[in-house]
Amino acid sequence: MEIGLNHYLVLATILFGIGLYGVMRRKNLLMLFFATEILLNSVNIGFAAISHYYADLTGQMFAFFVIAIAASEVAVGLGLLIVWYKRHNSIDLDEMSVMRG
Amino acid sequence: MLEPVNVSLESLNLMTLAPMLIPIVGALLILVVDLFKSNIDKSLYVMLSILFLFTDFMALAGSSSAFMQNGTLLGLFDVMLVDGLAIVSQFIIVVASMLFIPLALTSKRFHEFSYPEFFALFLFMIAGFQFMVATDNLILIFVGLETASLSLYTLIAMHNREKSFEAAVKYFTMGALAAGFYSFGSMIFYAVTGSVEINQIATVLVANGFSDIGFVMVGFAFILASFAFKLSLVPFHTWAPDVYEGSSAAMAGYMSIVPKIAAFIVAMRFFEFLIHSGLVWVEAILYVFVVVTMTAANLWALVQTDVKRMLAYSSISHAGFAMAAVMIGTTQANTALLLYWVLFTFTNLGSFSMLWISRQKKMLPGQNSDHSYEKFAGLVQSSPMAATIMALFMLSLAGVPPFALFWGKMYLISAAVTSGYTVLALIMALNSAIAGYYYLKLIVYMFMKDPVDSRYEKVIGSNLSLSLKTIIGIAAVGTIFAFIAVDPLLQAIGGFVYNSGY
Amino acid sequence: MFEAISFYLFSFLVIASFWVAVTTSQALYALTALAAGMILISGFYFTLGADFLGAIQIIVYSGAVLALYAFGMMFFDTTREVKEKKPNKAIVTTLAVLAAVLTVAIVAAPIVSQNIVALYPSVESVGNTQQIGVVLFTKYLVPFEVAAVMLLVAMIAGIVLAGKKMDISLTKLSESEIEKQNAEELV
Amino acid sequence: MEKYLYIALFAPLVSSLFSALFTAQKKKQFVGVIASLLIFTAFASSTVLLVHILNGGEPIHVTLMTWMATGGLNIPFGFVVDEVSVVMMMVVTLVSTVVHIYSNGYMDHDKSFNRFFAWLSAFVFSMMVLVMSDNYAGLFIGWEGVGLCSWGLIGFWYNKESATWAANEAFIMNRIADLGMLIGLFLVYWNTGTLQYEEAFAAFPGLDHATLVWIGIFLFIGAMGKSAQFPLHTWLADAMEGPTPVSALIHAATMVTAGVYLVIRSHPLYDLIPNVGLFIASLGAFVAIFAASMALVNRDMKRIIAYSTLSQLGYMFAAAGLGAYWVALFHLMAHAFFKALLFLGAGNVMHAMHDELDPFKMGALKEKMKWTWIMMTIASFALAGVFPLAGFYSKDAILEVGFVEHHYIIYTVLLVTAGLTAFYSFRLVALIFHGEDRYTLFGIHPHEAYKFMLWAMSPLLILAIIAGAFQHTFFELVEEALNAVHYHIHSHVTLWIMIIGTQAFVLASIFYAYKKYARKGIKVPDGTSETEQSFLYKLLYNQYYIPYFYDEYFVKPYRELSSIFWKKVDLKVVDATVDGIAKVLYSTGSATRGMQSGNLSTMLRWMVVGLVVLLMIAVAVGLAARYSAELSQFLAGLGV
Repeated sequence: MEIGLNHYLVLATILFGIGLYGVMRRKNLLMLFFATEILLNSVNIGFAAISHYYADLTGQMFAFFVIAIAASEVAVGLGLLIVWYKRHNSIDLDEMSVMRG
Repeated sequence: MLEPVNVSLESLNLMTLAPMLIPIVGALLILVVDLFKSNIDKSLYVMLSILFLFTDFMALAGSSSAFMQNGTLLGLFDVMLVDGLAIVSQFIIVVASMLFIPLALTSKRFHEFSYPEFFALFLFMIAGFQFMVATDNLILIFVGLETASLSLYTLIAMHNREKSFEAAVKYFTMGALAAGFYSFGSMIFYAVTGSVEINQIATVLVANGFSDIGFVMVGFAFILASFAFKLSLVPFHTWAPDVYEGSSAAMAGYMSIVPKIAAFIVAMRFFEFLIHSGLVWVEAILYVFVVVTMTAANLWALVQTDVKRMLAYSSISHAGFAMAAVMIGTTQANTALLLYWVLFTFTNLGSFSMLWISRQKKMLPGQNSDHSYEKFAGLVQSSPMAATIMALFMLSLAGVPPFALFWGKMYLISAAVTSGYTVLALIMALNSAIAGYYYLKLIVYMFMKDPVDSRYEKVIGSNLSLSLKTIIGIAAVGTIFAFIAVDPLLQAIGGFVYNSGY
Repeated sequence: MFEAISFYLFSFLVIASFWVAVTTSQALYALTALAAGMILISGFYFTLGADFLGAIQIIVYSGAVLALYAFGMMFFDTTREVKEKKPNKAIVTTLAVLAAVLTVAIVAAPIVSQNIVALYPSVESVGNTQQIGVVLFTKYLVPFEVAAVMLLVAMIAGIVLAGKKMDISLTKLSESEIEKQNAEELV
Repeated sequence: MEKYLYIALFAPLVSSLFSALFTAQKKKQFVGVIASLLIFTAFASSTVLLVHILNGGEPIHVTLMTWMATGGLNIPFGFVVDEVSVVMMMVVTLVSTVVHIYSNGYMDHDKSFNRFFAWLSAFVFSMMVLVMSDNYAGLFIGWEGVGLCSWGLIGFWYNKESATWAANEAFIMNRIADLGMLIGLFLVYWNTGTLQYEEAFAAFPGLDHATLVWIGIFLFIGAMGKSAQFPLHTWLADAMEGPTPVSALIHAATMVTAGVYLVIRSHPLYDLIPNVGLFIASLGAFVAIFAASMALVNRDMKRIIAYSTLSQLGYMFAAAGLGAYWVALFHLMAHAFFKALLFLGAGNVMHAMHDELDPFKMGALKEKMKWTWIMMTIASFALAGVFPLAGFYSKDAILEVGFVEHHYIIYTVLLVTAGLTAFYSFRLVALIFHGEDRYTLFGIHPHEAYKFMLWAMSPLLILAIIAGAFQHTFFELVEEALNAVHYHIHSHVTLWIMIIGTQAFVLASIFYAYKKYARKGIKVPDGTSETEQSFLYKLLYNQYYIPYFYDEYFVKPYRELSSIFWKKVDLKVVDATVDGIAKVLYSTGSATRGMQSGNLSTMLRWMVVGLVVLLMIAVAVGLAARYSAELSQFLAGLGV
């Protein structure tokens, strides 16, 4: 059985779906951020696979930059969480709805 | 073995990079200055920022004259793309930034302005936006977008109040989701075309006659979702009101202008070849987005009790209005969008600055939001000048002639009519009429109600300083005398847009 | 055959570990599962011939990002079980499944386009890392430099937000209180 | 000559800006004086221009600058002084000069004296832009400008709840109508590619009839809003909350006639669509009698005059709708003079009576306010159309138009309205100035207005008397521009019968009004009636119950009808519709704002919802495209 590009794309989509599920379901902000990492990783699998099957390096480049972006997002996200936690002693997003309407 | 790479320096067109490098250098300089001597007054950093932005402006003027002579320029292995759209949008970004940064010179001290990092991040953010508009490489767009967004989240949080953290976290989380959408969409397009450059994608897709229409539509769905988030189109808009409320008025005003124009340019580059290739569904989807965004945001704005939230919803509605131009996609419509945004910049600069001058450090007991309508009740009695100027901006937002936004609306609607979108033009006109109602509501509060609470009288204008007065003056002059500038502006923008083939 | 086995094995493992990462109520389990998933993903990269990417995946993700998260978890003290108010599960599941199924419905079909030309073709005889190096420092030089700026921004942001400076809000203090604050700082 | 055009146009702007400088300060007398002088300058320049045009000079056409000129949209900022606009300029500048001078006295004690002049002059400027523009875009800008200024002036006393409400009502109702007008302008632009009057008019005959009808209808919707035609008329009466000089300037002489001006300006359009014209005329006639009927029973001095304005606007539309544009313009001019005079007189009375508006609480003021009495009486005669005053010529011309064009129903309605007009005008005059004084009960000591205010009013008085004599000159002036024709009734006998009959009818109405209301013993109606018991007394007192009979079978049903019109049609139907629309919009907003719950989880879920919806469409399109062959085969198999 030959593994083709579509197999990888389906895998990427399934992982993306898991990430979406996590993003919508998680109330703990830290664990919500885990889910966003899954989103980006699933895309990277897709890029690497396309890059392989087309014998083109651009996909690997994109994946490379996605990793860099994910790393920067972690830094900023954790920074925000730390400030929030210092004030509220909680990182539950249900406690974060002062503004509405 | 790999061939050694030989690149001649001329073929790189290093000049295309100059406008972005200037703010980066500026930001680094600010950080270095802070290293050597801390506790310098913020006015120095403001002046440094303006200086670098002005240099940036001059560099842009240089590249615009180069564009006039040679047409679109590619640089650095064809990653940089300096066409008319890039130049006009960068002008808007830089000028808007120059006008907004002096708002830091308030008479009261706020947390963010006490730190030089604020100004460094501000300049980095501008560079990020500039990269975003001056390329058609999806990778560079992504990196530029993230540079700008990460700075923006931090700038919002640095205001250092409960609400600003809430706003920053919300914006950040939703932004991370949108980044996921964007990368997935790019992946799909890469899978179909083997390229991550918009013009390549377009060429390949047109060459094979959109044979993978399913893939294209799915990719379009993801990319649209991510830009709909940036442009705050319904239902991806939910961050906007909260983030506007949570950040300082100056920042909120800035957010209503600059990130959106950058996103509009990318949307224009990306969606127009799809529309022009005759994908009816793309057009239909955008049509629905435009109409729903304009109308729903208007209805929500009607029921707001806080002026800043009202303005947030109003700018969502304005974004929907401008998005119509992207959907129509003719040269006239694209010109109209840029013109609209220039005029919108002045009006929104004014209206948010007016909120900014009445900013309190702490809310008074019993006060629920920073800029409630009650705060402005009977403003005409305590300071008729402020009330008149605020009313002026509201009238401009409502599109009452001859103030600035009237011309933008008029030109955009006429672009819709000439392209045969009569129903859309009608909906746009109808929405302007609804919008008039909530802008009028503020005017009614200011001119026709009695002051609700005498404490508010001292608050309004408490944040005023000479530089803020100057900015508001510039905004007011821009709003009133727009009618003189509209025609030359239109000629210039139209030339840029037409010559870059949009 | 080997390729198929490794693909299905890795797929199963990655999906399982990410599933654990988004469903478990133990933050520590979630973190461990996430780390496992990340490392397993690098397996795909190696089979796909993207060696450099695989290495980066392990170093940056598992090394840097997850270490950051681990520090975060210690700071937030979420190593114990986390109570989360459960949202309406049906909606969440439906939405996620719908999004995945709809996308799968399209991407499962083969791509019919014929004229896909590799713009930066990989060469068999040269190592992956070398090739990456060449492309990265020619074509993607500008994005690379901008990524550097982005990381600098992230660093500044992290320092500003997590540093001591944000403990007191000058935004909320009155002018006289700020003066007092400054005086104390000097002492 | 261009110099005078610029002076006429920009002197009011200068005046407004000058006054605006002092808005924040206490009353400064010189602000009013300088504003009045500047407006007078505009008036003088207009006069020079009028003389120029009268002497057969060419229309003056200037293009100040170009606002927009790309992509097929060309909006020059041009102005024209031709036969039509010069008449409007004269009316606007003359009345506003008078009103400015008058306001110096009227607003004497108001703390916002300076602000008043800023708004008032801004209004004059907008009105000048409206009438002098040589294209629809400029007209629309002036149109919005006058709307804005009128909003500021109606709500001038913003501390009064009712004034604020009235200002907003006027503004919103006008915005609704403006939307119609905007659509009309877009249709014009779309179909002719220009907004210049001359070019558009040249292009109209080439368009198909349905398009022209739509353009005509939408433009007229705009006119209906500004000129307060049914069903958008309610704001005008409520707008009387503003200061009285404002009512005289805006709600009698200038702004409300902008709608008529629009129809006259667009006459090449309406000439092509006589059906729409007939509709306009019928609506005008209906409004004329409808408004007059409401004026009959009202007990608010300013509202009575406002209803009368409405009724007279109906006359103008009737004439314009029937194609007699010059007659409409002539009546517009004449009406401006005597109605402004009437309003200013009412202002004097209000001042004297400390803002009392109920004429039943006045009476016998003619001894105290002789000049006001004379002026208002003459204005009322002019309004009623008594020979040889201004109103006689203009109103008679309208009646003749109806007769000559064989629209006898319109003619009859307008004739009856003429009688009603005479009645309510003199009911008002009689109640205010005649009979015995009823004001001392309320502790009021009236006094005549300042001398200079009366002097200021005198030009209007003179014009109200003599304007009719210029009918012929006027005809010659606009003959060419408006394709004017004389409306001659061929039989002299019919003509004389008509004129004398009308005059007799009007005079009888006046006489009846005097008889009924100028007598002594009129009580302030208070709802309780103490009738004597004796049958004979009752019979005599009630004049053999004939009045009772009339009252019961004519007046009372009539009054009922009027009040039904006012209460049911006006308040219920029209207001409720406006309120209803607002309410629906508002409640949709509140109902859906739950989307913004402020919870991050919900917000993220909304984003995914958006994505899923997009994906659904994408997948549907993708699958349909992929299986299009199978699909069409399947459908073919089904026999589709």
